[in-house]
Amino acid sequence: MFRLPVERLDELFAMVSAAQTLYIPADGKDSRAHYTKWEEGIKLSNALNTVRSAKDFFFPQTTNLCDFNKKDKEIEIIDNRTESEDFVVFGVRACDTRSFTILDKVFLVDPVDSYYATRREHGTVVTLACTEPEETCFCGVFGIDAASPEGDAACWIADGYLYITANTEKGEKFISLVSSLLEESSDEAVEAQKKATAEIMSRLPFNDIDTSYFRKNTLLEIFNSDHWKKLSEACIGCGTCTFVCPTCQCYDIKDYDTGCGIKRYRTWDSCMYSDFTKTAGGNPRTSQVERFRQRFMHKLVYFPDNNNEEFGCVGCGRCISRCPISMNIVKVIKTFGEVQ
Amino acid sequence: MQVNENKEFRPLIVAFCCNWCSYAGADLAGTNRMNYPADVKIIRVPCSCRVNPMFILRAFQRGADGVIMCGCHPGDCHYTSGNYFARRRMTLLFSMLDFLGIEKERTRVEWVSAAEGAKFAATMNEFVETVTKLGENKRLEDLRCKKQ
Amino acid sequence: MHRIGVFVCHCGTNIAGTVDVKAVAEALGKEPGVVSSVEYQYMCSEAGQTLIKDAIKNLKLTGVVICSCSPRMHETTFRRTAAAAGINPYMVEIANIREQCSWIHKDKATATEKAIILGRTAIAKVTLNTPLTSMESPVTKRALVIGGGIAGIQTALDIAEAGFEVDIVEKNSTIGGKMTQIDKTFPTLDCAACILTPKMVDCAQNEKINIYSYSEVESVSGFVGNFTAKIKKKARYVDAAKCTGCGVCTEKCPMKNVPNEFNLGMNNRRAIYIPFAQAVPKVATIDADYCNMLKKGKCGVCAKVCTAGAIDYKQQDEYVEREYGAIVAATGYNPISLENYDEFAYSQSKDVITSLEFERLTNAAGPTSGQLLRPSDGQHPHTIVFVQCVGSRDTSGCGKPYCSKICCMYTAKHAMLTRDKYPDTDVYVFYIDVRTPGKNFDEFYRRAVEEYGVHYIKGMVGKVSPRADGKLMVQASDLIANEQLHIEADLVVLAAAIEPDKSARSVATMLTASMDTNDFFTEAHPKLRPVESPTAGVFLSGVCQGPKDIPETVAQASACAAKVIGLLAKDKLTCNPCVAHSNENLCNGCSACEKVCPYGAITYSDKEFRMPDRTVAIRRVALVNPAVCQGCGACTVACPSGAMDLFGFSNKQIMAEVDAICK
Amino acid sequence: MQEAVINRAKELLADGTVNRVAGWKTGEFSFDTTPAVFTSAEELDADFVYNDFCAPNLSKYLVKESRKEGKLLVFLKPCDTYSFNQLVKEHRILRENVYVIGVECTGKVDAETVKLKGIKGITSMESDGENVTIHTLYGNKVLPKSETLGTKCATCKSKKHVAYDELIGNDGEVDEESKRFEVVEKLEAMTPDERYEFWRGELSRCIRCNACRNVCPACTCESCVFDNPDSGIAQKAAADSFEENMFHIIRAFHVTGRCTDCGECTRVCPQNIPLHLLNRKYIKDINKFYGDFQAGADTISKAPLNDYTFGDCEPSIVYSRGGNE
Amino acid sequence: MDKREEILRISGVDVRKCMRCGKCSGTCPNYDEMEYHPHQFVYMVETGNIEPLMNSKSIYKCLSCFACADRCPRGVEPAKVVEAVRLAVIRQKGQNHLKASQVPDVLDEDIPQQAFVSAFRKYSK
Repeated sequence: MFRLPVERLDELFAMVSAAQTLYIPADGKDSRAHYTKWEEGIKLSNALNTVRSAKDFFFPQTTNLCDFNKKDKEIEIIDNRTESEDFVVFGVRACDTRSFTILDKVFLVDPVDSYYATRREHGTVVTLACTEPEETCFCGVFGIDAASPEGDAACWIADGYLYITANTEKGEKFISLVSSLLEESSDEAVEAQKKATAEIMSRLPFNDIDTSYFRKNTLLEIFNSDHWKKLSEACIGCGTCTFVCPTCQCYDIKDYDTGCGIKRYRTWDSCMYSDFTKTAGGNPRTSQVERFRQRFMHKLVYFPDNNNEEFGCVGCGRCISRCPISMNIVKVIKTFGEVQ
Repeated sequence: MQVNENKEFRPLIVAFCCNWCSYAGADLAGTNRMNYPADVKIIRVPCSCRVNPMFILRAFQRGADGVIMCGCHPGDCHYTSGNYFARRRMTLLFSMLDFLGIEKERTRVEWVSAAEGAKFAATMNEFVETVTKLGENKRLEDLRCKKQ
Repeated sequence: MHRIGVFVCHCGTNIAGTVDVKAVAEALGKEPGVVSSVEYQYMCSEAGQTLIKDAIKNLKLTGVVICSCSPRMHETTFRRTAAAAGINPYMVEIANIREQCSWIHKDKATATEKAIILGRTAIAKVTLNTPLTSMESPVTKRALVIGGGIAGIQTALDIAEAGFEVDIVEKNSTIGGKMTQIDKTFPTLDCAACILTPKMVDCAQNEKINIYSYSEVESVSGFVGNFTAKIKKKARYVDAAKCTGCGVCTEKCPMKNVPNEFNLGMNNRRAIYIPFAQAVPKVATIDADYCNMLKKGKCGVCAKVCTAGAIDYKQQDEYVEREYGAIVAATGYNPISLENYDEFAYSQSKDVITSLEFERLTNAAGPTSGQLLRPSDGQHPHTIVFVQCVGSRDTSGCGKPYCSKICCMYTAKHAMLTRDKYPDTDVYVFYIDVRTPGKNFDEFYRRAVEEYGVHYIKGMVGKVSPRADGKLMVQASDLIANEQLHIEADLVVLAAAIEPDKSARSVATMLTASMDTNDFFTEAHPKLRPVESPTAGVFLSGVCQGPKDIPETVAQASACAAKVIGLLAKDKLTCNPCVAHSNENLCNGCSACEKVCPYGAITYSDKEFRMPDRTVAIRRVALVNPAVCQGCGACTVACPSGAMDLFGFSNKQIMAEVDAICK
Repeated sequence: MQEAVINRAKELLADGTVNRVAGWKTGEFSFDTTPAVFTSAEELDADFVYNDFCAPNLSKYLVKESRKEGKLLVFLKPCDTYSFNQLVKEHRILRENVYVIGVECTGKVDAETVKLKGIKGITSMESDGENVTIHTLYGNKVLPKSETLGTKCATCKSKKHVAYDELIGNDGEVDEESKRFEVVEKLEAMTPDERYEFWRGELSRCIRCNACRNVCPACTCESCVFDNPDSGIAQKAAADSFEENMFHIIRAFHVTGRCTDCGECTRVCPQNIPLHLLNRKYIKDINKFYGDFQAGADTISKAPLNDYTFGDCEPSIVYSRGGNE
Repeated sequence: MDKREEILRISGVDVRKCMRCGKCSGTCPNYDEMEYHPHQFVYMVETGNIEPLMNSKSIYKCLSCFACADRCPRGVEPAKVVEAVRLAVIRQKGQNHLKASQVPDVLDEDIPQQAFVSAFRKYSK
């Protein structure tokens, strides 16, 4: 465990950004936290979490996959990928950190998504422990400890110091990059903070929601449940929940004719949209109930079925505070849980 | 946007002209051999009320530096009321562009009758000059559509 | 796959002088879809057209782009050429490289570059063109004329003359309109009745003309060539077929105190009446508001005296539905109400009258049998003041902002006739301007001044105060003498502004014909199509379109008839195929398109749809009638969902043109 | 209030006037309410709420609901009634299938506004109409209700119900003094460069989640042009700044003269973009250019873009405007 | 500012709307007392011939009854023009034509209420 006084955080950021691009959560003009490229004067936000999740760094909302150009009768394919530079994301919370593991299970299994893989390779994730969780947090339900985040390196801010420890090789590299600023330290303050945070976590309203229903009952039983209709009734079919979600990974591929060639894009898509998975033959999910069900079945049933019982949710709570009509995964889990 | 060899900026202007008055006015300008810059390219529409704000945005996206819409004088519309609707639509569209901080001088509506060849040429000369002064359209461009 | 042929015209040196036509043809030949690109001296010549036709046939072209003069010049020519070669005429696009390129640019390089871009734009458009077929609709060979005044009568007579059937719908019990109330006509001073009544009789006797008197149009549906109108024949409690018009009932009816509207309430008639001697049809009508039999069930005198047995107290409103190919609005006018003009004391004194009342006072069939007598005491007036522009040219909100056009002339007529018949009378006319544009009009006015000694005073009357002795004190300014005048008058005549008849508004709504802010019908084009309304198949006759005097009304009525005949003479109507069409799957049924359509071409219907979720839903969707739509495209922009599009100028086509220009 | 509302709903259900009730349902927290349809007295008793947290506008749901079997009872706040009227005018709601009860509204508390005051971990809130008591994981706090209102309520245009079959509570007045155009005026007073910077800053945050569009009662298209690959402007996520601008310009334009200024777009935006300012700009322009017009105030007037007068101002009015107009 | 502008601004009247019908002067109850009549006020202001109006007693002779304004078919409101000229004169002199306290002395008993009120309007700034 190393530490440096919080006042010297800017020095640390400056040193990192001299070598690599550094992103930290900083308050925007809208007084909310957004990941921002660090430069002189950018301050670390006090907010618990950013509006958008950290998945953007590895799986951005739009990716220009390739271009096509027509030359006479030939079609030329242009791979316009530039080799990703190394970058550091600082201040990622435990929940978002876990989301990378979930995304890895989608994009890094065969066939490997090379766009995602490159970004993962080049990115170092430096996490920051939570001290003041929000009422919407329920990461604990998925076995995440907000006070001891994973990531390449983990940080705690306690008693005026930033404590840091490496979890991986990349993390060690990061520490050695800034080692001149750090001093060795004991982990007493960190341990104390972990205890305090754990106490708050235990008081969180969603700390004890029970997800076991989704593992005990069969897929078809859940799929055919009457609850979906009632739950989805108010859903307006927007993509807010999916776009702020750190684990939603669906995308669409679109070609765009710029007038001087075709650009092929990968863009996030939302299973809540009426045109999601729309094909020439129509749309397999024709109503909002089905679309709504798909999202939660995916997170709570299909994903764990295929990935060693691991749920596709990290409990970050973004969808809870952002849903226009206040319908969310917790309500879904609770509704089904009540049946037991 | 077009840049010729000596890098002098030439704007790209899209002009929507209604078939009955302004397009005929543009023809008359030609018949009378009145000069205006080749930067202006005309699209014929049946009536100014056919011009969808979408078309104007599209032109800017694709690299136009100025868009002008010409129609019959109010009261003279071939379809009696088309230009009245167009007038309201364009007023509000331009107002919104201005509200978003996009140079308002890049858009224009001008009423040109079939007899006003001279007015058509003068309007185009003046509009090209205005847009040339403004320079390249930066605020409403789509970088992807830039010519390599 | 498209097979497009490009044809670049030299137009002698008109194009080739400034545009390198070879380079243009070569460049355009490389565009996607283009299989042939050639240039030629004169594309519009016989040889040029043959070149195009051969290429279409030999190369199996699907689309043709011609780079030449303006499409306004030769689009039709080249469309015909394409059709002759066996492809759809709407698969032709013209790039205007003469009027909009070679003639305005001097530098050859610039002009050539622009010509290529214009050609490329036309190619981009033609690849999205779809074959269009002109629709045809049949024409019902019968016309409906709404309003039976001189305008309606003249229009009907002219249409009937051409051999088509015409129905006149008149809301009053006789046709004839305002002209029946007028005494003499300017500038010839012939008697109105003498020239009008023969025409009324002609109408009645013409086999092709059918008069629905005492009737109103209830509703109209359909479109040009195919209208259906529902006509309400109001109950007149007299069987028109039996009534001989003998008039005995109108003399025996005991209800004597019904204000006679024909004489503007200046005398009374009975509850059963024939408005005037020459009425057409000459059929009695019972006024249900005054008839004791209808109100209280007591009386029945008219039934007793009627030898023809025509009285039918149980008669009901009757409805007739008929089909028409064309409809003429001839709804006419009325003088405005003068209640806003307190200063002229119209409602305070019986001796302040309107010009139309003055007509009745001088008419032999009027309440005074043609004697000019003061309504209050029946005395001969010695000083008469005429006030012009009462309510006309008034933007203060009390009156009408427009000039009523006829007042100057009829006032001169009144003044002249008064001086002629009663030389001992002093006649003053207060005017703002005297407007006499018309054949022999100014001469007529000058005669009133010079030969008849009418006092024309430039200035306006400010106030009329009735005095206890019956005199009217007229306070006015004489702007030329710059003094205020105080005239003791016996009679004051107000030239009230005229306004469209109140019924015109509902007629316009039924016909989806537009009106201006003054409720005059709007013409299709103010200069070039003055007797047509913007709604196809609806025509305008008389004052309903704007103030007019009798000669002008008759001229317009005949012009209107000519337009109607032109339409009815056709067996089928060919419609412009570049019309709007709605994609029902996208339509919200919000009515935005309908509100901006100047032709009423859009209707709505509830249709059953199979929804994506396999349910069946009933949705309100728009439907464009291609026979009525003129293709302006207003609806396409009003439609938020993009359901409305225009054939020939579709969203995609125009955007493709934008893209091609900006490429 | 809530009790009166529930009782009346039960009565109307019981006497068969309606067969279902649209209202709000309490959520996991006292301050998160979800629109819901209730079909029985039991359901109403269990879940129905009407309090200072019922912000969602229910009128858009009626587009679908009014086409279902039987009559539906809906509770509408004053601002919702404008949306309702507008939708009736556009034939989107079948008026005869809806029984409208107007409910009094004194402004709704917005959790986002409270959180912006630095209050974290809110577990519940209560409002007594004057003050809002906020319970958090880190202690309690009391704020005057006026400080907790969302944007839509802080600049409320009218507390008058413009459409209803009956009212519960008092009917208010149109607020002629409403300061709703203040921010628009502030922006208008800026230089074009400042305005450009401002809007880039705001619109660049847009994630195209379509929440604004999908919640908007004016956006009820069967298929939005942005979802229709045939429209030529369809897009899923903005690939560059042009597409960000384009979506919002076109959307604002499509709802011009139809937007009732209900403020839902800004309320639901997960990125807190003040989208309502675009719509208000149009409302302000329309009022100024074509005379005062309030969309949804009635069901017959022509929308300003579907109407004209001969003497309308020319588009050049935009060039002649100075900074402070 | 030139006098014409000043008068137009004070009165808020668009003198160009006048169509020279003379109804204002035909209406004026105090016509004979006035050197310049209502229609002349409008015309002279329009042509910029303002000095004679300012030096004329007519501006005080006007009864401010507003009959001309009410009757004007073009909504020109000549009374406002007269009043504006009067105000221009009073402002130029920097003093009221009469002090408000003097007004009762110059009035007789039979004067209509309206005239009494307009006297205050007329004679003071």
